[in-house]
Amino acid sequence: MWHDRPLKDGYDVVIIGGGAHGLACAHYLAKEHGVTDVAVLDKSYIGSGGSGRNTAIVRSNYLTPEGVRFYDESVKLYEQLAAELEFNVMFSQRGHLTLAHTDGAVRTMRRRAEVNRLQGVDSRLVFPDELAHICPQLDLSEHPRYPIMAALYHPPGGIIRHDAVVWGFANHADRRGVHIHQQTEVTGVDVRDGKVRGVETSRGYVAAETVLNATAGWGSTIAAMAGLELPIATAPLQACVTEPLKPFLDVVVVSGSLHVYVSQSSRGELVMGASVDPFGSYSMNSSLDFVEGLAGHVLELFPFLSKVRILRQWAGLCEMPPDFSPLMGFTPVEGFLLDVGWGTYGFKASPICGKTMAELIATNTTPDLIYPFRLSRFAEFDLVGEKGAASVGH
Amino acid sequence: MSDPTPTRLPERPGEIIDRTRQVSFTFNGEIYPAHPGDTIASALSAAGVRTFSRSFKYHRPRGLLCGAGHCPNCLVQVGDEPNVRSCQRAVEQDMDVNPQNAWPSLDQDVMSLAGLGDRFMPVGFYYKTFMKPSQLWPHYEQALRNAAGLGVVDQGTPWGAYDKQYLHGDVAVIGGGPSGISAALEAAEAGANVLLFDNGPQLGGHLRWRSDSDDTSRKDLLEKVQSARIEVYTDTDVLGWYQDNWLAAVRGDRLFKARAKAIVFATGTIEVPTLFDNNDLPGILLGSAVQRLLNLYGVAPGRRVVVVTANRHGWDLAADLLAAGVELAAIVDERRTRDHPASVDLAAAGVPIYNGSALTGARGRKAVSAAVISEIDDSGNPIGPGRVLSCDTIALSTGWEPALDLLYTAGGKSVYQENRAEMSVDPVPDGLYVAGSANGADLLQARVEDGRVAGRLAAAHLELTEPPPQQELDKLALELSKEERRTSDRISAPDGKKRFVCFCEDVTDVDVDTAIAEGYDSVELLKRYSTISMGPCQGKMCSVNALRLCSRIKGQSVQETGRTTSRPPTTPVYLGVLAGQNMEPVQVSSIHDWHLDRGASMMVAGLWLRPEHYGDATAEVNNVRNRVGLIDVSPLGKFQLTGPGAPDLLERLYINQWRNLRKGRVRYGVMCNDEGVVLDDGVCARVDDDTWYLSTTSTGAGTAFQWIQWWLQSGWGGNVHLTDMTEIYSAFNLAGPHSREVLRKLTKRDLGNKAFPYMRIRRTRVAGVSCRVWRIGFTGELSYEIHVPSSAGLHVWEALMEAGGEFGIAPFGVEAQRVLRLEKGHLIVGQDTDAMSDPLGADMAWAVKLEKPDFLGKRSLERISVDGPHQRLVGFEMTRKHIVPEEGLQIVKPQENGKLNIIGWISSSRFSPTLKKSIGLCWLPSDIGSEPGATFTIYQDGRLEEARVHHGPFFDPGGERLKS
Amino acid sequence: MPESSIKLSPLHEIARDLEATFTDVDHWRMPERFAGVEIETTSATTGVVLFDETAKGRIQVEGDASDTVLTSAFTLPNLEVGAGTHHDGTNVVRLRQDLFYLSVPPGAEAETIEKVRAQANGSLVTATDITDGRTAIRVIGPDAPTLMSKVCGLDFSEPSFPDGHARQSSVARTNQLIIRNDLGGNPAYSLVGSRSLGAYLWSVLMEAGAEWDIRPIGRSAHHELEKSTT
Amino acid sequence: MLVVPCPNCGPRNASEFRYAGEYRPRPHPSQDVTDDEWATYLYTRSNTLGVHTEWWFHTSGCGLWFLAERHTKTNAFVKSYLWGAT
Repeated sequence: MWHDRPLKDGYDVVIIGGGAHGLACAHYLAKEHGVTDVAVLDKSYIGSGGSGRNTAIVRSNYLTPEGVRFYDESVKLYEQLAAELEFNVMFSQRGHLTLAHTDGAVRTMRRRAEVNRLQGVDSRLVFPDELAHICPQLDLSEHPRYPIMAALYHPPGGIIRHDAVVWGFANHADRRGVHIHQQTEVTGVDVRDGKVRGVETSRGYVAAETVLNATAGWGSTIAAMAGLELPIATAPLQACVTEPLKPFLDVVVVSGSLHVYVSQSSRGELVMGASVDPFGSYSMNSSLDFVEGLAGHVLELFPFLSKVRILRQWAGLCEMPPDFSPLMGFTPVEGFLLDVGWGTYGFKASPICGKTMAELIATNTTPDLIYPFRLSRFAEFDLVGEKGAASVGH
Repeated sequence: MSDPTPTRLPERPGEIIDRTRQVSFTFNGEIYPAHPGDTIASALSAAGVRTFSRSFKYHRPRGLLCGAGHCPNCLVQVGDEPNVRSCQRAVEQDMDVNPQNAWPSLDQDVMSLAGLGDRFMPVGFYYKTFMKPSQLWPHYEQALRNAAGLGVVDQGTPWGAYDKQYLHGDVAVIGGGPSGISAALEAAEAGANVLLFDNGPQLGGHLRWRSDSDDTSRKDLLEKVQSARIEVYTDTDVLGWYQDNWLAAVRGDRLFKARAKAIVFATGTIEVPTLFDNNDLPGILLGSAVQRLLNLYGVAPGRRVVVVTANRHGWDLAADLLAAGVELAAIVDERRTRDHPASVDLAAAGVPIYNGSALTGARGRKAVSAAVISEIDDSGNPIGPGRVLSCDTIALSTGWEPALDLLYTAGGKSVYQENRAEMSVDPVPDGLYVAGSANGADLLQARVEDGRVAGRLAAAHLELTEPPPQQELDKLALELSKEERRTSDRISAPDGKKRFVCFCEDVTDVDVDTAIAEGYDSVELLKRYSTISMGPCQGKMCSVNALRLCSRIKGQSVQETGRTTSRPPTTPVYLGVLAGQNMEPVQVSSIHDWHLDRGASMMVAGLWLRPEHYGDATAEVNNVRNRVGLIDVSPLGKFQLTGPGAPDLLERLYINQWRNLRKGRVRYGVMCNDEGVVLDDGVCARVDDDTWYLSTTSTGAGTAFQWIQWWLQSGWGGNVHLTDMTEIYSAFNLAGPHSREVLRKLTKRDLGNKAFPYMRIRRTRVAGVSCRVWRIGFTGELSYEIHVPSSAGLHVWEALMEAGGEFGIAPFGVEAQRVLRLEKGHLIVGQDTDAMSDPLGADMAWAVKLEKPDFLGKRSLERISVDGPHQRLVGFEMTRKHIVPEEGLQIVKPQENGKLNIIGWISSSRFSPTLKKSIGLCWLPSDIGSEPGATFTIYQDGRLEEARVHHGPFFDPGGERLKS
Repeated sequence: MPESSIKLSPLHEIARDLEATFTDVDHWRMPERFAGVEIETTSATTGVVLFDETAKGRIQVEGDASDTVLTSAFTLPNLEVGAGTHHDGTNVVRLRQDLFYLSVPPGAEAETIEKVRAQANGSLVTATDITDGRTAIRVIGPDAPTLMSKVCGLDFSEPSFPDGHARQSSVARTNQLIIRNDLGGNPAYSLVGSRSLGAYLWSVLMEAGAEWDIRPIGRSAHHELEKSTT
Repeated sequence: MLVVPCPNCGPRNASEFRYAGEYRPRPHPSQDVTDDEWATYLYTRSNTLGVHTEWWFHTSGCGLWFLAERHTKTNAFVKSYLWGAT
């Protein structure tokens, strides 16, 4: 477990954001680079932000080669994270389906299947005859308004106990000397002649030559403290859960055109989500139209769920970049680093983000794996191709 | 089943069952009787059944506890419906009710052995085990999953019929108890339109089953409601408050969505169980549950009852039981004094009264057999030896928690009132008011007065009346503060015995202690780690005790410890109700039925349904190439620009030039955004000096209209109007060598090349109907696109089909059109282009007029044109003619190390029946793409297929057929 | 325009399947009656009915000067946004400062457009015949406001949506112009929207109105109700 | 459900509208705009926590585009107006 430590007046590295990304970075800094004079600051409890609010889906079947390579590394790390952290993160690789309901979506799924295959990621296009075995609960008839035409089947995809990932990284980072400070809000970033010197917090000034902004939803507000504006817009992402049911749904089901996610947790609840809210906001209120729209689309896929009850709905914040890919690494302010812009796909990248950001901090060079996600790509007009898939499918 | 002895009592005043009639239903395979008005729970209780279900983790037997639909203990399966709260579901004839989560049977549940091993399943058990060896984790996981969940989903359940209704009111009152009714009456009195919601079958709240009030007050309030301007919604649960006073409420299969300008929360209270050893045994009920059984259904909770209390409600209950002839083993009150009026009769009846005492444990294996009580010191800790009282029922009436979840989600801040040991909200957001027992009022008169004041304040907020004078508010506040305390905050310190804090998730006080010691010491971390309050009751039964326990263990105040976030819904709600009536819009053309009659196979195209083919797409292609075909392209986006400002607007929106286009002429155009990405393309015609008529792709029509309106309404709109004509014209494309001969039979206009050349538009009367006819051709054949006023669509289409009979006319669908356009090398925006494609790369470089002063995308296209696009969209042919690579396949370049580098992808690909070989479009690096004949390899099913670059149309490159 | 009526409403096949008898109205073939005038008028005055009102001329007039042009073309009172007027078969509704919607008796479209253009004198006013792009379903009866509140989020109570007024909003997730014009003392709302969505909207309204035994009415029943209004 | 104040139709449920992000005026074409400035216009967002100006389109209503000032945490609207009519 992690302990309450005294807040020193300076550290080598300060990580803003005690979620899975920030804690993973602290873990790998200590474990792989021996950098332990590290403080992870969170304004609330660890895992209170995006890490505690996502629908915990893990997959790597993206569109671009650089996207697929990156997320595939993350899945591989997740596969032995339980052993590495001595904490059962309950990574349940039960298969992941992305449904296509239009000919355009089928084309995009095949594009992703082919790119995945060429990157050695197990992911292929399946049609209703095979879908009937993979997920017999789906309504594969012609009856729905948007009949299911095909799906991208990705066996290594699945779900994970997201809080356990946060706690596992926190335990290990703490054990290696990293300081985890909860209820410690960063209120200012001290930048003098182009270099970061430290941060103002609700518990006083903390000096540091390296400050990593690893927040979800608050990337812009923290970056603004360092005088930077970023290419991201914050929007709420909602989810909900049903009453616990005897397990019947094994695979994770995502529908591109209907914008809905469904998976059954290890406790028997159906965990469901959709796309980001229709308008940008920092509010984490739930909305009725979210759960209404979601219910209609879930019943299109599984009509027999009409008497299953929603138990709770919640919301988190996410940041949407123009090319559906994160902002990682160096910024014009020396020492002020980014691991933000994670849209709706941040949690599944936590281990590999921690690992690559730790390497970047320790070696002061950008690892190849995350070079495509550099902030400067926008001014270089070299955006990541994930945008291509987004405009057509989801 | 233990010997069930019926506990139905003789008729009770105010009971809501019809004793003259009898229904029957099955539970756990056995038939049970019931009266109409009985709930499943009341009928089973009347038959002496005590165990309803098995708990989630330890599979312990669970029976009725709250009687109000809050706790998980009475959840049952009713037919195909899981997780039904049997205390809220009325019995229907032949209902098939079954216990949940019990295997092999409710009585003998093997999994309850898990309960014996609780030493092996402490809090966070799952996280600390099953990590190694990781290969075995999937097998452990399967075992854990099989033990998970409560109810069973029946995959044959029909979707069912549900619907929704919007409601609008000035003041919404949530809760139809005495305070809610008086708030509604006061607001209506002031002229407000009032919506009054109550989840009971009738208004009255606990006046219906609590005997502390004479029945006259209930009847009197109900009469006044009838006459007032109040819309009453009973059997209606308010699920949630959402932004801008948007309330969701459910009644049966209907979801109400209500907006109110002010809201009064008269939501009452939730009775809080107290902690003691074995506190989850069947036969342990909350006092309010006993009073409901007694006074609504005429059912005794058992034969020998111990009442445990810390307020007047316990004594009222004892008096009720006494009056109903139920044997009282004892009444145990934490407080030292016993000044309650009922104490005299109880003592007279020989009922043992233990003051200054508390319940420390219950005994029994499958149900309660005895209560263990002991005296307590001033801070509530037991002193001296316990006393065992044999009984079969324990009624707990030691405290209440105001039901404020809705108000918390509405932004109310929770403040713990030490003197009352209950939560309150302070400040309450503007326009929202809380009243009655939810506001801490306990005596009936105080609840009615508090409601009246809240109703007045709500009406005053809407300036319908004056707010109540200050001294009236002060008088009320004083009255409320003098009320006798009704809630004990006593909580026993964890000492190793098993006291259930959370009934849904089987979390004990020992688990809470352990979790806090392991570092999960904030209420939110404690909740996520122990899963306390994450079950079906969402904290109604456990959050108060968890909070008190957490505060006691950490030695801080309840306010410092804080609450976890409240979230909707307040009551679990069907997906079916949330979905409501199925409303998925469908757009169809004016000749939709003709297509269906003709046997067309329809495809989804945005919101439209369009014919994909009529049985044989290849035959349709050949028929267009050799004879004449007709396709319905009605979904095409069609817009009109009017006014002298049109040319300027077009010059700025499109990458190509328009100013010089003469009347009657047509030109192809491409629209980009400022990133230089292709948004849409289409043809545009100048039909008059100041009237332009442009088309867009069908999928892009809606977005194109909004896009153009955006620029037009933000500075580029000088003297020009944009009108959506998409649905005004149905559009039919007559294509093929005989198309002119067919059309000539239906119009007098000269269709020859001199009078009506290619890329022209003419106002033409076809089959007696005035249409706009374009001489354009996506298929590459001589063709006329006829835009017909939609009301005459069928008339003109049928006339064309009839006129074309002698020429072999046949309809063709989207699939044939895709082959025909591909044979001409035409791209489709959205298929061959995506959100990364610019016109320079997408084979439209000829259209990019950088010399124009300004157009959307110019700055980005200038940058791209400096060193040219990295990738280009070009045609390709396969070395092995018959191989057709699926669209989406990747183009790869083998590396020395054998790896395959992805350098491009196939966007369009078909076998061309006209050319007898496969053709397509693909994205390639510019160096390869710019070289006609250059070869590259496509990765298909694990092997590499060679292909060659091809520029320009595959068929009739000179375009003679179009101009024939 | 050839002699035989060739204009069809998008609800034509639905009416045919309901075995309606048809009549001709200025080249439109529209349902004359369904179950019978008696039954249809009774339902309209006791429950709720649907009437296919597609057979009307519809004009959209856009332009900053459109209010002055229209007031002189049709001697109209000054209309607030959302307000409308009725006289001799012409209904004018102001949708925006610069946008009006007119419905005229079937066949009067061209003449109306000419009248408007004649008054434009120099200012840019775009008068467009949108008849063929729209379908109109009139919801009539005492239960009409409640039926509407099942498919549209607007407040249909008297003060917020008085007779003669019009609102553009979402109905069953489609964009509709809702014009309230009571008929025979009964609330009545004309839903004017895209033609391609006509059949969908009709089916949603019929399903939502089932609880009041909703039924379609033909022109003769509609005529009876109109007579009792004046 | 959020209520959006349409300058023409009055307050309506947000489901009737399309949100189109924060207002970022387009650089006038005559300026010689550097790549950095152009990329900033295209991609950078102030993403303000507080009151900012944003675009809305009344899809199911009057078909007007309008600007609105809204607090991005409370979602409270300050005002809304047509372009050019601040």
